[in-house]
Amino acid sequence: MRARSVALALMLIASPLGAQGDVDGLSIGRQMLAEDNPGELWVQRGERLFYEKRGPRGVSLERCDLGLGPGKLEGAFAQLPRYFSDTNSVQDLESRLLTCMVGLQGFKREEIVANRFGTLDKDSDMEALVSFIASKSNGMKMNVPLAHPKEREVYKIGEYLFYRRSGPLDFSCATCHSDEAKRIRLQDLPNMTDPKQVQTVVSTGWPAYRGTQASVRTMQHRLYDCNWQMRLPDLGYASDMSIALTSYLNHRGNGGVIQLPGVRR
Amino acid sequence: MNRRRRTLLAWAGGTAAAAGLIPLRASAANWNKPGFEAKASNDAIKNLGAANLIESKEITITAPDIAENGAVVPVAVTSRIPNTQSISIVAEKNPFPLAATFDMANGAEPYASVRIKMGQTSHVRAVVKAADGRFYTASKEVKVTVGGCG
Amino acid sequence: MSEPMRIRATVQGDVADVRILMRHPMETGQRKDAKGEIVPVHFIQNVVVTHNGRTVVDAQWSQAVSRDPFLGLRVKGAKAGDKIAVTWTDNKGDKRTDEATIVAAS
Amino acid sequence: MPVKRRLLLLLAPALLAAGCASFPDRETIRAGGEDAIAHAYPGMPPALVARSSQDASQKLCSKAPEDKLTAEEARQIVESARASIKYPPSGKLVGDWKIGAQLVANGAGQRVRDGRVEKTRENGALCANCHALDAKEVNAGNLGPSLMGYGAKRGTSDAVVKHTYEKIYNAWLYFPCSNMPRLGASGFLTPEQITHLVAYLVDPQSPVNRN
Repeated sequence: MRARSVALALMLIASPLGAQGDVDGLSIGRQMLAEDNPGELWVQRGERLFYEKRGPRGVSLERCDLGLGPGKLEGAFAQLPRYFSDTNSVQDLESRLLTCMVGLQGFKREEIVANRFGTLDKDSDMEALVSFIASKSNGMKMNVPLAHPKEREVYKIGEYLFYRRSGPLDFSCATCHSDEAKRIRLQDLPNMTDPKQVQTVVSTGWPAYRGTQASVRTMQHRLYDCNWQMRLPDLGYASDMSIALTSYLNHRGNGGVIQLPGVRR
Repeated sequence: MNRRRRTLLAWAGGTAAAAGLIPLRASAANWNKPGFEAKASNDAIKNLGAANLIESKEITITAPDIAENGAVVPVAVTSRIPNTQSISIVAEKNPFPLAATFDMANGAEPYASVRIKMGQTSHVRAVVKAADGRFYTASKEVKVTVGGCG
Repeated sequence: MSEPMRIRATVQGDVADVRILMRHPMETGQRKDAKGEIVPVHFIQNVVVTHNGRTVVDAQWSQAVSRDPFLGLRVKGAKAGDKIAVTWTDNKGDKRTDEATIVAAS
Repeated sequence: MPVKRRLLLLLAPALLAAGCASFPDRETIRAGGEDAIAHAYPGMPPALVARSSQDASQKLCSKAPEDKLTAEEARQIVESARASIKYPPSGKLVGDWKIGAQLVANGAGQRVRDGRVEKTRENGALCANCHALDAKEVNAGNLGPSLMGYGAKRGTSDAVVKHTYEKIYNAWLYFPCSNMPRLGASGFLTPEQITHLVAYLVDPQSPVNRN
C-alpha cells in the first residue's frame, strides 16, 4: 500500500485557508504536519547546494541573478516571474535557475530537466534549491511586477490559458479553481479567482513538502500534475505555458506574505 | 499471487532481513525483535511484557480522525499516569502492528510525537508502562482514505 | 553521507520542547524501484536523545515510522543553553549524531 | 462590468508606472496563448499533443467569467451536443448498478506520464471525485452537486432514464459549458458504461437510493 499511496499524485492541494471547505477530522493532522515540516530538510540541502562549487565549471550559484542582482536572494522569490533582459524573456524561479545552472555552472539542460522532480530513489537538486531560495523571502510580500510589456503580455496569456478548456475531460484550470469551498474527493480546491485565496496559495503554497510523494514539490510540479489530471501530456518544464500561468497567479497574489516551503498532502 | 499477499510477503521478508540476514551492529541490543515482528497486535503487546492492559482515561492520543495520507499519519501520545516509564504505539491493522516504543528517563515528560504509516483504517493504540509494572492503554480510530483521485 | 538532522529545542519555564526532523528513507522492504527491483528494508531502529549527556528518551522504531521521520518530545528541568544531542542508528548499522542548544521560547 | 474596463482598472497602476499606453490586444493574447500551448508539450507523441487542441464547443466555453456566452453560442453548443449523443445498440439505457458502483469510484484512465498513457482495463467514470452519491462514503467530492437519493427523488420513468443517460453522455446538452466533462461524447466512457451509471443513479437497490 505504501508504494501505491506514494504513487498516487493528487490533483489539488489542501486548502491553505484551513477551515473553509475543511472536512472535520482532517485539520489536526494537517496542523501537526505543518508545525514540523520535513521541507526544512530540503531548505538545508538547498543552501548547501547554492554555495557549493558545482558543475563542469566548478562554480557556485553566487553569481546567479534572480532579478535583484547576483547572489541576492532575500526577496528574489517575491518578485518572480519577471522579465530578464539577458534572456529577453519572462522567467519564473525554476526557469531562471536553469539559466544559471546551464550558463554559469555548465550543467546540461537536459540533465537538470530529467532530474527536475525527485523520486524516492534520487533527490532533485532543483527542488532543494527552490526550497532554499523561496524561504529567503519569508516574511516578505509577493510583489511581482507588470512594468515591462513582456510581463504584461505573459500575464495576459496566463489568464487566457487559465480559462482555456481542452482535453478528453474538457477541463481548464478554472473548472476546479473558480468556485468556493469545492473539493475533489476530500482535497480542497482553492478558488484562484478569489483575491485572498490566490494570495495565500502563491505566498504559502509552493514549494511544499508533499506527504504523498515524500518530497518537496515546486510550482512547476503543481502545474505538471494538474496537467496530468486533465489528461494532457507531460507539461514541458519551464515551458512558456507554465511560466505564463505562474505569472498570472503570482501577480494576482501580490501582497500575500511569504512563508515557504509549505506542507501538503 | 495477488497484490496483497505479495505485499505482506515482501514486508515479512524485509523484516527477516532486518532481524538477521543483515549484520546488525550497535542497534540490535535494544530493539524489541519479537514485538516488532509480531503480526497480531495482541502478540505485539504481549511482547512488550504486558499480560493485562488497563483502559485509562489518563492517556491522550492526538491524531487525525481521518488521515488523508496513510504514509504520514501524525500520532502524539501524552500520559498522565504517574511514573510513566515507556509509551508504545500500535497500529492494530498494520502487517506488523507495533510501530514504536519510547522509554523515558531523567526528566523526559511522558509524551512522544511521531508519524507512522498506516495501511488501512484502524485503531491506533497507546500502551503505557508505569514504574509499578502495570500497563495502561487507550486507543483511537484513524480512518485512512484512498487517494483523492485514484 | 547522511543529511544533518534539524533539531529545534526551546524552553518555557523549565520544560524544553524538542522537535527533531531526520532525513531517512525508512524503506519497508516492499517498495520496488524504477527498475522493478525490491528496495531492501532500511529503517531507523533506535533514536537516543540526551539532555546534557544524560539519556532522556530511548526510542525503538519499526519500518512503520514514516519516511523523513519526525520525533517530538519534552524534557523537564531544562534551561536555555543546555545541550540536546540526538543519535539515530538504522538496521544497516549506519549512525548519525547531531546536537542543538536549547533556546528560550520567543 | 465589461471585460476591457475591468482589466484596464486592474492594470492601471502598472501602465502608469511604465508610462506606456500599449496593451496587448485580444488577438495578440490569443495567438500568444495558442503558441504557448503549441510548445507546452515538447517531445510528446503527436496523438497526445492533439488532446490539447480545442473543438468548437471547448473554444466557446473558454471565456473568462466576465465575458458571457451569447444565446447564439449556447445554441451552437447544444446543437453540437445533441448531434453527439449515441445510444447503446441494445437500446437499453439502464444497465447493472453494481458495475456502475465500481465505475463511480474509479478515477483512473487516460492519464499520461512520461509520454505514456496509463494502462487500465477501462476508463473510470470519475463520479465520486466530484459528486456525493452514497451517504456511507465519506471520501466524496463536492465540485458537482450531491446526487444522493437521485432515483428515489425522481423515479425511474423512461423520461428520467433518458435524461440521465444524455446528461452523462454530454452534459452540455442541458447545461452548455457546465464543468461536467462530456464523458460519452469525448469517448472517455462507452455507451454501455453509461448505462451502468444510469442504473447506479436510479436503481432502488443502489447505495445512492438506499443509504
